[in-house]
Amino acid sequence: MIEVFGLFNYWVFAALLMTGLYTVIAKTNLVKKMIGLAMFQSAVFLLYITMDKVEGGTAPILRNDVPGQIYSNPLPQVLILTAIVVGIATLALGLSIVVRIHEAYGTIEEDEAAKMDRE
Amino acid sequence: MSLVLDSASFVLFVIGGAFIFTGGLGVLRMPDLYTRMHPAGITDTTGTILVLAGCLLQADLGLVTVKLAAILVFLLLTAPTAAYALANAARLAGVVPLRAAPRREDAAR
Amino acid sequence: MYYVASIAILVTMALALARALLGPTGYDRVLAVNMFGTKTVLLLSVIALLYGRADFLDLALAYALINFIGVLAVLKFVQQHALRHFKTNKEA
Amino acid sequence: MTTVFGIFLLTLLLVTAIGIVRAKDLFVAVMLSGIYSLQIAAVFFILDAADVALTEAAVGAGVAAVLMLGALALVTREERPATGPRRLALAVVALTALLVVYATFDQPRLGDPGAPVHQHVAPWYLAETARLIDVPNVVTAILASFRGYDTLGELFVIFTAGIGVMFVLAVPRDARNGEEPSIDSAGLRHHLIPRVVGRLLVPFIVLFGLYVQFHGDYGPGGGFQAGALIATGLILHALIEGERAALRVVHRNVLLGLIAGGALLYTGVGIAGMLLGGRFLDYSVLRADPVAGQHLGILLVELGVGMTVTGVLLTIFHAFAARASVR
Repeated sequence: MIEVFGLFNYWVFAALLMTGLYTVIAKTNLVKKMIGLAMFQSAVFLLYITMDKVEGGTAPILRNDVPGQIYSNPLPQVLILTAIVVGIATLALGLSIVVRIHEAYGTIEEDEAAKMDRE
Repeated sequence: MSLVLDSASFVLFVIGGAFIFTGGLGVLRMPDLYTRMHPAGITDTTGTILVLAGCLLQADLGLVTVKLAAILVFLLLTAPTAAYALANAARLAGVVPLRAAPRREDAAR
Repeated sequence: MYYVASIAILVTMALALARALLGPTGYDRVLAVNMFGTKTVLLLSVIALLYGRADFLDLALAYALINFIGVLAVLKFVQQHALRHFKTNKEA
Repeated sequence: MTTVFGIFLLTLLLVTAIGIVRAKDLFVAVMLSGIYSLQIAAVFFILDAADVALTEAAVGAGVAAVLMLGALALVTREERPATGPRRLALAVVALTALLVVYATFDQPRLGDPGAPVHQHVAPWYLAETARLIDVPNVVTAILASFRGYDTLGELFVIFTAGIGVMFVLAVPRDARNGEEPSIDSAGLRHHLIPRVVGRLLVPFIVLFGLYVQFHGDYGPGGGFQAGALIATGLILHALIEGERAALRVVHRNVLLGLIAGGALLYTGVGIAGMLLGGRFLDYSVLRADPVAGQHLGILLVELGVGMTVTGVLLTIFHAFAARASVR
């Protein structure tokens, strides 16, 4: 089982990463771009959390009642835990800039705003 | 004793799972929003009660029981509230129930 | 034993996701999101017991407490929209 | 068996992601993002990352949806049909995808105990936490003590993002006070059922947030999750009673105090360690017994994190809401 599906998580990571990248490149709508960026970010979260899993392990909260318990790796979890909250704060900052762009240009399409700049 | 508890929670899980599955099917198959809310409500109440009751029988008495009971109570409080808010929002936005709409095309988005 | 419940929940999640993708109105999707949320609560509780780490029920509890706030936000969003529409209609 | 559950959920996750990208209506995209967050939290939980799943739950279920809808209320909801460089984008994405997938074949298989990640410092953390810090939750121990410097940096990123949103969306004082209270800011007062249930639940959410804050050493939890949960509870209050009433309960200055106070508390604990003869963020010197010092340091530092996160998330919410009422 593990042999066949051992890489599946990484492939899903790659697919999510590419979906996010495509959204950021191809879509002109700025809110959509922000959503794509968040998706790209969560793909990276998935990569890190996939790496922390140890076969037969449990979450790294020590328990004294089971001797010889294997624990999953806590380090990637620490990195991602903080990154999720940082992610929402930066998403909010990005959205607030989108709101200001909408107030100034009346549109949230990137190319329309750029065209107005040129005129 | 544990055999009785195990088989009781197994039965609860099976019935609860059946309710949840039927509700999911209903949400997919029902013709419009307001009818779909009904099967969704089944999964949110009956299915939840049965599955969490099955969990409760398995858990050791103590903090775990309290937490499971709290989950049950909060779900039973919030799910109908969410349904109310959803129906209100849809009505306010002009989603017309199927029978009330003169023609299907008129049902606004 | 836990597998019966988990599989039923997972299949229902897939059905709810299908409804969320099919629409047709935005509110069908809200309904699907809300239903997906309660199914996640159940799945997390069942898996916490399956793993034998019942202290992880905190997660299911968190979802049970705050999952419906999204729907309230939708109601507020629609209300603002309707109000603005009403205002502009009156001015016109 | 749970591996199969994970694979099933990941497949659903992919379908959802494609649905988000294809959605023309941004409201629909936001709703699908909600499902996406639920799925990824379940996947994190199955992959043994309970703390991360709790963070995703606390942030994704309430704050993220409210924030995105708050932003959508200020911009147009429909996405114009794309005219972007689609061919070029697809080509770039396909090329990058090939590279990334090629690279995954060098990755260790899921759950392989011999993977390089598990050989470096992680075993040391797992082995030494009980002796040096004596809290069961190793994630909290690393977050607050072993790698407290990193967390301080992350906290200042959140701090800066909060300040940034405040500057970008600032509303002039006269515009805020001059206008008569519109129904926009009256919230959902006239909806009886949400009002009753919401009022009942707000204290429970805040209480649960406090439990997560102070129980974080023993179970999944800590300042980040607690901050998000408490902020969600107060946002629920604001949704029901309207922003004005909410700001009367928790004043803007209180929020500013929370943001700055949390960051100051964290830094202050670090400097206190220096003054007592240790290094920056070395908690062992705070008390006579090094382990007790660690406990005190972690408690204070997590409290600082919780304060700043609560303050920043609430400030962001109010910034978006205030912008809507002046338009």
